[in-house]
Amino acid sequence: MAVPVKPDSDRQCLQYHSKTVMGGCDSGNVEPLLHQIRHALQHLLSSGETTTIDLRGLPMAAGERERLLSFLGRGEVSVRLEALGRSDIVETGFSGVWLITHYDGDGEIMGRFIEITRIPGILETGTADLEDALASLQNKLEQH
Amino acid sequence: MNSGELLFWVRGTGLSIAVVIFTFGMLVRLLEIFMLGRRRNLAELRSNGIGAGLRTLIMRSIPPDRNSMRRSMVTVVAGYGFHIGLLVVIFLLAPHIQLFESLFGFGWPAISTPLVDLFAVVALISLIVLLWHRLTHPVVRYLSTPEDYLVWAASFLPLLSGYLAYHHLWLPYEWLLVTHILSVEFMLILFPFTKLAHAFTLFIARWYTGVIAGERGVET
Amino acid sequence: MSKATLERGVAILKEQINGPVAAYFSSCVHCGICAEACLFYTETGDPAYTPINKLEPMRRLWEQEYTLFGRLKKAIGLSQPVTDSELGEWSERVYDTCSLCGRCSMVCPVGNDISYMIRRIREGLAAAGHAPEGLVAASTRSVEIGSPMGLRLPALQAQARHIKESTGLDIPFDQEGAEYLVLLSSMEVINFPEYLQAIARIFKQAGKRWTLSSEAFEATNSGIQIGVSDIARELATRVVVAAEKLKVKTVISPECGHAYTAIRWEGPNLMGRRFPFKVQHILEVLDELRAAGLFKTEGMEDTRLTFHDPCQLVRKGGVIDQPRNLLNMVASDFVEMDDHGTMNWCCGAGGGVSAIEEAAGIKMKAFDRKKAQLEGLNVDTLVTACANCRIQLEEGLEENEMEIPVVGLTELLADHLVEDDSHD
Amino acid sequence: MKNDKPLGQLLKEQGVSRRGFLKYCATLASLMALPPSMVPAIAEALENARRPSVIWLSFQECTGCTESLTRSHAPTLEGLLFDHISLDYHHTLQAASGQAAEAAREAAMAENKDKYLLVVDGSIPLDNPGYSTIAGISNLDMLEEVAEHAAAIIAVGTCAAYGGLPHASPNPTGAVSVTDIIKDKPIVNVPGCPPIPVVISGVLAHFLTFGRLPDLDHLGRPLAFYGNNIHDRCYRRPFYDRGLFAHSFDDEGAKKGWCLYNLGCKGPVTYNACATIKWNEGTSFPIEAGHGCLGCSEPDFWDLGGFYNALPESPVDISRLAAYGIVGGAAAGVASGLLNRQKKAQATATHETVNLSDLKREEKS
Repeated sequence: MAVPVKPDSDRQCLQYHSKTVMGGCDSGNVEPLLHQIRHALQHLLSSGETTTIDLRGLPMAAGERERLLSFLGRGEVSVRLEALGRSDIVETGFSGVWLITHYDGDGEIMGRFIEITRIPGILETGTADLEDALASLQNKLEQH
Repeated sequence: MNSGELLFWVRGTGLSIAVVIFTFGMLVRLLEIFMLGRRRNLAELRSNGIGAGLRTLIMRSIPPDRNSMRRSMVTVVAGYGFHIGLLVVIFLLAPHIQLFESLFGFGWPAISTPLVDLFAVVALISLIVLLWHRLTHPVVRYLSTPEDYLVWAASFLPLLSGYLAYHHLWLPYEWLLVTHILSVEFMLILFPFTKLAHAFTLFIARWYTGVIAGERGVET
Repeated sequence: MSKATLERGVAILKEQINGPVAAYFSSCVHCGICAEACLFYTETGDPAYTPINKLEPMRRLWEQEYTLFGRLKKAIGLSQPVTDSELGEWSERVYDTCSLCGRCSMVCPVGNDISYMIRRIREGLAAAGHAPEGLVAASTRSVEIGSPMGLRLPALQAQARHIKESTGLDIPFDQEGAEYLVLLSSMEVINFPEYLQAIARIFKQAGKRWTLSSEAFEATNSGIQIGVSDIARELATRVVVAAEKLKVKTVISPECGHAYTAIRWEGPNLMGRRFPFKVQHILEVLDELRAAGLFKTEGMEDTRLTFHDPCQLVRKGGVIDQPRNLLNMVASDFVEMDDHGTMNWCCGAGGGVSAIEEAAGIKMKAFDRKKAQLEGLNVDTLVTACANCRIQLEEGLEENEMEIPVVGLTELLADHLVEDDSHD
Repeated sequence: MKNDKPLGQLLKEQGVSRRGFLKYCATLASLMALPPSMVPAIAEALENARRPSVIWLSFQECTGCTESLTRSHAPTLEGLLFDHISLDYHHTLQAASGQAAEAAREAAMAENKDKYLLVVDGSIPLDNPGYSTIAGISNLDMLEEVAEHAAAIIAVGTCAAYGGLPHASPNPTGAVSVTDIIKDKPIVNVPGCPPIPVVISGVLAHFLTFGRLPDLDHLGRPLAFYGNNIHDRCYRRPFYDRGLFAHSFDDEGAKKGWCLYNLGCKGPVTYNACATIKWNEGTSFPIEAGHGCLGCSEPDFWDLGGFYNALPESPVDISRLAAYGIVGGAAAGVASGLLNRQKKAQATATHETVNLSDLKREEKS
């Protein structure tokens, strides 16, 4: 995953602050976010309801997002979607915590979400697509 | 007038009016006191009174003894809370220091804003206690004039609006900032004409009292 | 013949307002702390007796006459002029319920010397004819007879003869070149003749030459209490003239509070000149003699005793350590009251209050403060150094059925004096 | 130009899959600062939405706003959006010119009467209509004409929203904002110099999705983007709270990335989304680049006391005024003091000695 890292600002921040679990210059948003993820996991287990967190709405200092991602780490599932540009759907080191990154055709990030779910909704095949698929398969078989 | 224009006005024209009235008025008041003067004491003095004057200048900031303090506990504790809180907020909050720096050409280090915030809360609570005391204590209620309540409000408003502005409560920040600066200007304008002037004249009062007593060999 | 009028009172108040007064009025924040230091408030709970409130007419006059903004306020009718009836109403607050004890001046957080101003507002009230009758009468006797209690010289001479007869001690009159001119308060002469005898004995032991003046033996000064500087000056002048005539080195103020203030601190300022002699309180003189080893005592009082500081000596006079030094010579069980020294509570009768008949009731009410102080202390004897305090203390104790004898410190010392006849 | 097919169908025809559409809706929701839980509702609304006609008028402006929008063009989200609106008139972007262009505008107006969106950038001069004209038509006339049958108006950029740079003192052209002229249409202001591109598209997307303008603040700005001030969302805010400030652009504080408040940052009084959305595809924003916020999304930001004066600083020379006050006060104080002394001296001079007899009052009969 090509995440642009800004080592310079990152280093500067780390040098002067060591306040949070992540260690580093921050907006103070990372730790609460991690706790929010923990609560969402609990909620998923107990009620089955999923949670989506939009990372765009959270102010983060340079380097902070990178530290968040490295904290979450990478798990065993990694899916690449090609629809209106690339999308990466990756299960983090914590099962059920997914990181979804949407890119546009130029490879610029359009949106980044953390989803706490058994399987991200966007991966499920929609009913309309199933119907189309059925029709299309039938059509192909009939042509044979 | 939108908030930006109003903010510009209070920071410029408004502040100008307030500062001119404040400096003009305070200087008139101080000169009026100094020019009335005090006749030379012809009695054989026990001391020239200067040491005693300086001592009283400082020592009057604390009650003379435990019993006196106990008798006026509410006023003493809330009085300290208010004055210390107010002084910390005025002189140790970063944006205020910035203002002083732009006025005097020099500044000093600020303390952490959340800490200043705590002092602001202390000052606000103290003021509320003092108002309650003024409304309920027979002596203070008896002494109180409309001016006392006006001055209370003039002291409370800058603190409250500053506190709300910092926490982004109630109104948009810039409106609170406008309210805050306006209320400070209101206070500056009231300053020379009300008991707010005590912030300056109390030093003259303490000095005179200390000197008068010191000449007689009494420590006050 | 001129008469008291509002106009004269206001004119005199204008004279009385000076820099300190202006600074004090500018600084008051109406906090009410001064009330808690005033026994006329603490014992009655009447907020009108709050010390700073006793100055309201003078405050308004200051604002209207001596501040730019006050003049504007007055011009547009925001500030009402001082009226005659207002001054009349304030008379009780300024005279009956203020003993000029100065305790409020000690606690004011902005440092206002409130009693300094009460002394001054009395000038205006007196000139406007609102001084209490009792004080007017005392002043009249002082000026016309020479003593506020109407005591004349023959009575004093009779007492001197009596001392000579009972002790063989000479009471010197009009001795030119004596070191000390001793002043008396008529209260002492009438109620506590032991005082005169005591100093005669002590001076004899100390080998000091002293004298009384037949022209000016009275130390008290009603002019100070009523607040008429012109009368105070006249009374002080008598003492100064006598002292200069007798060429004494030191004038001794007796066991009295305001007499000391009158001659020691106000005298030179009233007369507009320095004195060629020193003025000392008797306790100051005795403490000097003690320090120089000029008189000795024997035996100790073994009863538990405490000392009541006369306000004018501690807060207005700076005589604080001397009585304690002297008491330690003769007392083995000396205890201090909870509030003592510069923070002592007034007996309730100073500043002319004892001369005001209308104040008789409130004066006794004010004594409750002293009573409370004494109750916690369990003492057998109460010592003081002011005849006026002493009378109030005795009356108060009797009224409250407390059997504590009150003695003057000078007499107590004389009781333990080592008398060595070789001085004869 | 007219196209009545719903958006969902149009996208499908272009080969946009269901997943692609969902992704599009998710990013739209994010763009409009709507909670991710709203995505299904957005998807449904968009599927059935029809592309609107847009007429874009540029008055006294610098093209910066259009630049801002096109910098981030196809095939980004903005591109996608503009593919699906019908931009019928934009004299900078359109190929047509002269009479053909004006004809296109009039045609679009006629075809989509009361349904088209009007986007305006630039302020309108009122002093002399000749200051700015298009095809001989004054800006004021053109705005009034096009606005009359617009469904809604989007004032893009601080010039259109609040008068902008042309309105700056002394405002030589008498420039005013759209809201100063048009009073009877829903108007949304998207201020900024220039505005963040995704904010422009976000507002368009909102209109597309919900068929109405988003919720606005007291200055007519969409709350979704202008609801927070820069200061509150700034990553340097912790330094402010700790009292750590840069005092010049090259001091230790500046190097350490401390708060720029003292260097004139207007973040605390500026409402915009720069600190969260950032610029250049989310790369950075002025404060992150080491320069304080100028407050460009606020009315009259250039006239408010200087970009490099810290907020509490007064735009006037208070020290000098204080000196005047002191000098005047000294003069008046001495005068009053002398008057007082004279009054007191007079009272003393006329003092009649108070005798015993004076203590008695003349009894009034």
